[in-house]
Amino acid sequence: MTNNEKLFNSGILTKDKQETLLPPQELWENRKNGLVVIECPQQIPCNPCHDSCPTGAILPFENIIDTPRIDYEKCTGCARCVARCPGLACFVVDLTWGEEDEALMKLPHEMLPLPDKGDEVACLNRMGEEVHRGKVINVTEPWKDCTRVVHVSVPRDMVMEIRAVKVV
Amino acid sequence: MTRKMIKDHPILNFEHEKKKVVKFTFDGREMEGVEGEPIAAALHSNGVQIYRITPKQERTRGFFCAIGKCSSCFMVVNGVPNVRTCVTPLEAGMKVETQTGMGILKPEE
Amino acid sequence: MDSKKVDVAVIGGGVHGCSTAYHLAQKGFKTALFERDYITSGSSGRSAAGLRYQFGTEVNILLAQYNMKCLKTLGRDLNYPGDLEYDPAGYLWIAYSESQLDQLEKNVKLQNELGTTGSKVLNVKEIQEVAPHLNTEGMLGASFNQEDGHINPHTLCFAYADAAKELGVEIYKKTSVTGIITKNGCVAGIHTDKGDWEADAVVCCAGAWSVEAGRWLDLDIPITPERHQIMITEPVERMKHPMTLCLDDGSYWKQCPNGTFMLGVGKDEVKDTSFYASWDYLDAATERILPKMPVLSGIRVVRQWTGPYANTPDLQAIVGPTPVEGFYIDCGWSGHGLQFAPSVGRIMAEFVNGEKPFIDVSMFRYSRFEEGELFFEPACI
Amino acid sequence: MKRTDILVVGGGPAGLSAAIEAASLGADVVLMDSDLKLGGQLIKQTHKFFGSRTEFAGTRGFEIADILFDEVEKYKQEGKLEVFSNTTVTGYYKEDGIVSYTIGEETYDLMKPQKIVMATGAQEKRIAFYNNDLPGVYGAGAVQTLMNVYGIPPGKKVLMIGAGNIGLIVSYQLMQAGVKVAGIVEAMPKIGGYWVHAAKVRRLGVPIYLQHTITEALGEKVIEGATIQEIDNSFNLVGEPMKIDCDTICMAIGLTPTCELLWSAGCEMKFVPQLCGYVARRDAMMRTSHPDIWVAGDAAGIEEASAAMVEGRIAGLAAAASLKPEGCQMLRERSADYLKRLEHLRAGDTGAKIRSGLEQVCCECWG
Repeated sequence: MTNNEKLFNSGILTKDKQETLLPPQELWENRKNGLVVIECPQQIPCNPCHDSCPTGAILPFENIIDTPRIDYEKCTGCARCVARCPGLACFVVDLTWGEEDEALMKLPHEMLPLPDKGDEVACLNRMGEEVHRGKVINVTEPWKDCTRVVHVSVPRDMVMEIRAVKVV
Repeated sequence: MTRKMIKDHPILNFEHEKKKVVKFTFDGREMEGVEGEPIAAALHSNGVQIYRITPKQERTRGFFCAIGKCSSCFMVVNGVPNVRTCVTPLEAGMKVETQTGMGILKPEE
Repeated sequence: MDSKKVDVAVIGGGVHGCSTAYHLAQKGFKTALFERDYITSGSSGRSAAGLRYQFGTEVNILLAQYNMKCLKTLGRDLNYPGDLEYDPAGYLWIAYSESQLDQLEKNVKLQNELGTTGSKVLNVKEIQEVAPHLNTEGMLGASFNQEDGHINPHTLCFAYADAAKELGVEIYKKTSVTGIITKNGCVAGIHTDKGDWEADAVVCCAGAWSVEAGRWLDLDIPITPERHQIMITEPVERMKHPMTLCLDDGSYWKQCPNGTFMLGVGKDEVKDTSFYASWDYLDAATERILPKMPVLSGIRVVRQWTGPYANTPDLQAIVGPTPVEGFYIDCGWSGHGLQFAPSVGRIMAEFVNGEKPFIDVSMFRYSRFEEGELFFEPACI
Repeated sequence: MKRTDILVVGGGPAGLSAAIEAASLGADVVLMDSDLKLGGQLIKQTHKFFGSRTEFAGTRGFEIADILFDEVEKYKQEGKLEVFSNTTVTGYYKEDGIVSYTIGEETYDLMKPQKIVMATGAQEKRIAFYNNDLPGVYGAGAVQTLMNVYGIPPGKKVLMIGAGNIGLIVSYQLMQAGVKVAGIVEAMPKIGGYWVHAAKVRRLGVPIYLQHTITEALGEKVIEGATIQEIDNSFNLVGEPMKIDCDTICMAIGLTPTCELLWSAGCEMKFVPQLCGYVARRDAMMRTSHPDIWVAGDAAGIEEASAAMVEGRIAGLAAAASLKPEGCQMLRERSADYLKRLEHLRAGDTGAKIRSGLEQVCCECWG
């Protein structure tokens, strides 16, 4: 088993598996509010992301075990899927936000303590390592069901690295 | 001793303050617990982990399955041995004791 | 179908089958044992597993003396690594009527005469000493022997089976015997669902299921299966209490070495080999036992099971040869057979070997029913 | 003796669904559960469920339980459903179809139902390691009961054994309850649960030790740590033992169906490793070989709660339909949708194991 396989088998999305998940670069760079990145590589019986999508960007499932397919043209970066996905596998990345080297990430959050707007929080990679300190721009609760979406500023070159925040 | 409780939770609201707290004794020590919760849970919140000592090898045993199936949490409650404390509700004034061995049948009064 | 050859085929993996196979192998017979399910799956493993000196007829008392002597050290003698849980907690037969007490006195007298010195008659005060938890109200007296007791029926059976295997006995589990092959009116082998075996003799130790084997040879083995049930409680610390039996109402109860109490009552039961328990048994058992043993009133019953008795018209066994040459039977023990495995296993091997049995068991002969010479044993429940 | 049309044994997701479905068809239903609270494992689940909208996907387990409780309440009000909690069914007596039960420690009674749905759930498996009986070694269900039902922390730092869905989910729940998770130990070279559940705990810094096993729980009277060690593809220990600092060891090895009553009833049983133990043979409508007994949920084979709820619906429907003259047609009509949902839930790679297990115990019809 290669190192990458080992990591993937323990729940880490390795680099070699990330590329297919990326939105079209040009659209991504220009879409205000961002586009969704869904890290759901395994066929499981689940479709709430589609059900929760108000614009139809997450396409209907022919079979419930399909992995999600996205029409990025329709994605508005609303992050309703981020808050609904049972696997917390949806993330919105807004490359238009802030300065040239900045981006905004909308990440699901279900842990205490809850971050507040303006807080500086630790940004964690897929292994849970702190790789950055980012600023909380906003915290929303789209479905009023205790799953928060934390909007956090991150360096643009780390949007495919950061996947969670932790209040420090 | 203060009971160990989960106060804040991102999803659940236990409303501990709304629950009726009653007193009971464990091996003679007075403790508090929530009326109606399993005896085993009340003990755990008071930091008690050892519920019985096995008959042959004198091993310590505590909570395990929490659904009344495994026999690990047998204790003497109000003088009655082999009570499954994980599914027996706590009542005010209960006398809960560590069970050593298989429990002793007491003659009917 | 390919055929294999043995000297003797034993039908039934209960304690009598295993003991018989062991004794046959000791005599040099090439023996195979066939069990349709697993070892002890029939009545043996479901037995109350009482062991006692206290019987009321000469033959049973003599056999019991040999059984009890063997059982005391059997585990060691058979090199069995497990625990047979031999437990001499005593047997107490309690009487509430003059006639019962009278019978118990007669039994003890006969036992004493035949050399069973440990048996005695107790008055109520003496009963309280040996069984302090008993409510003696209404009791007239009892018979008692401290050396009577209990054994684990499973390990007992495994000990014989393992020892038999060690001596070369082939044990076929999950193998149903489906017929008996005869040649010129003599036994020549058996059919099973796994093939045929040639055999010069067949010993049937199939308990309540023996009737079917008899039918293959046109023998009418007069056994009526009768369901019996047992309840077992949670374990509690051992207390001083012997196995207690009441002939007046057919109840018995004892504490096993692991602390559990075993509760039994004889009641009107279905006449089949069903393994299913009945819902009214708890009431039947508690109604009769709790007044006599009030300390058990709060104890939890954790399990209930059934096992068929193999009842004969006189409730005594059928042991020995049959009109079909080479076909021997050891069955019909009517509920007290487990403890007879040491003596009767040996006797069956002696029969097959053409020897005179070391204890005369002719009163258990198959032909007694035809001859109208039924044989009654007063100390059975 | 008390009588009822349908007795449902077990008030978890399958049993609740069966009772509601049967009551909705007008049957008189009694629901018995051995726990103090109804809901089985559902009330302990704080994560959102998978599946589709019909199985309440995207809703948290305990909230799904609340939805089912509301329905139970409705049928209770209508007098169609009676609930006995803290009630253990202790026996099924085949010859008369009578059931014995105890309520708490005191009451023992008998009941004669016409039909029974066995939704008795499952119990935790254990594995052998030194000191596996010490207080502090808890089943995953017990850990969830303590922290998610009664709000009591099971410990300060937990080592999780098993990276199936339960091990992964409970690890996440522990962190939500403010308890540290020292790591997740998994014997296989791959997590057994959904990949997304693993990703959730990994990004919060929890290590998953694949191809490792626990070799010893440390401590004299209670847990004071653990040692784990790497194993090879044949499960032989390799490498050096590693000490893990923890005060609780949570066993999420897996579950095995609770099937004693099915055995007592003489239902045809089969050992099916893919369904995690002995299960009853059944037809597509969940009827066992005993014509009056249906089975549903984990008792019918270990699977997700979503499937358990659908199976419960089918069993409740079929049991109630069997009491009606026009039952056959009703069953056909109403079950089609349920069967389709089950098919969806069991599709794909993650459902392959279940599908191969079910092939071994399902027959079209008992005929």
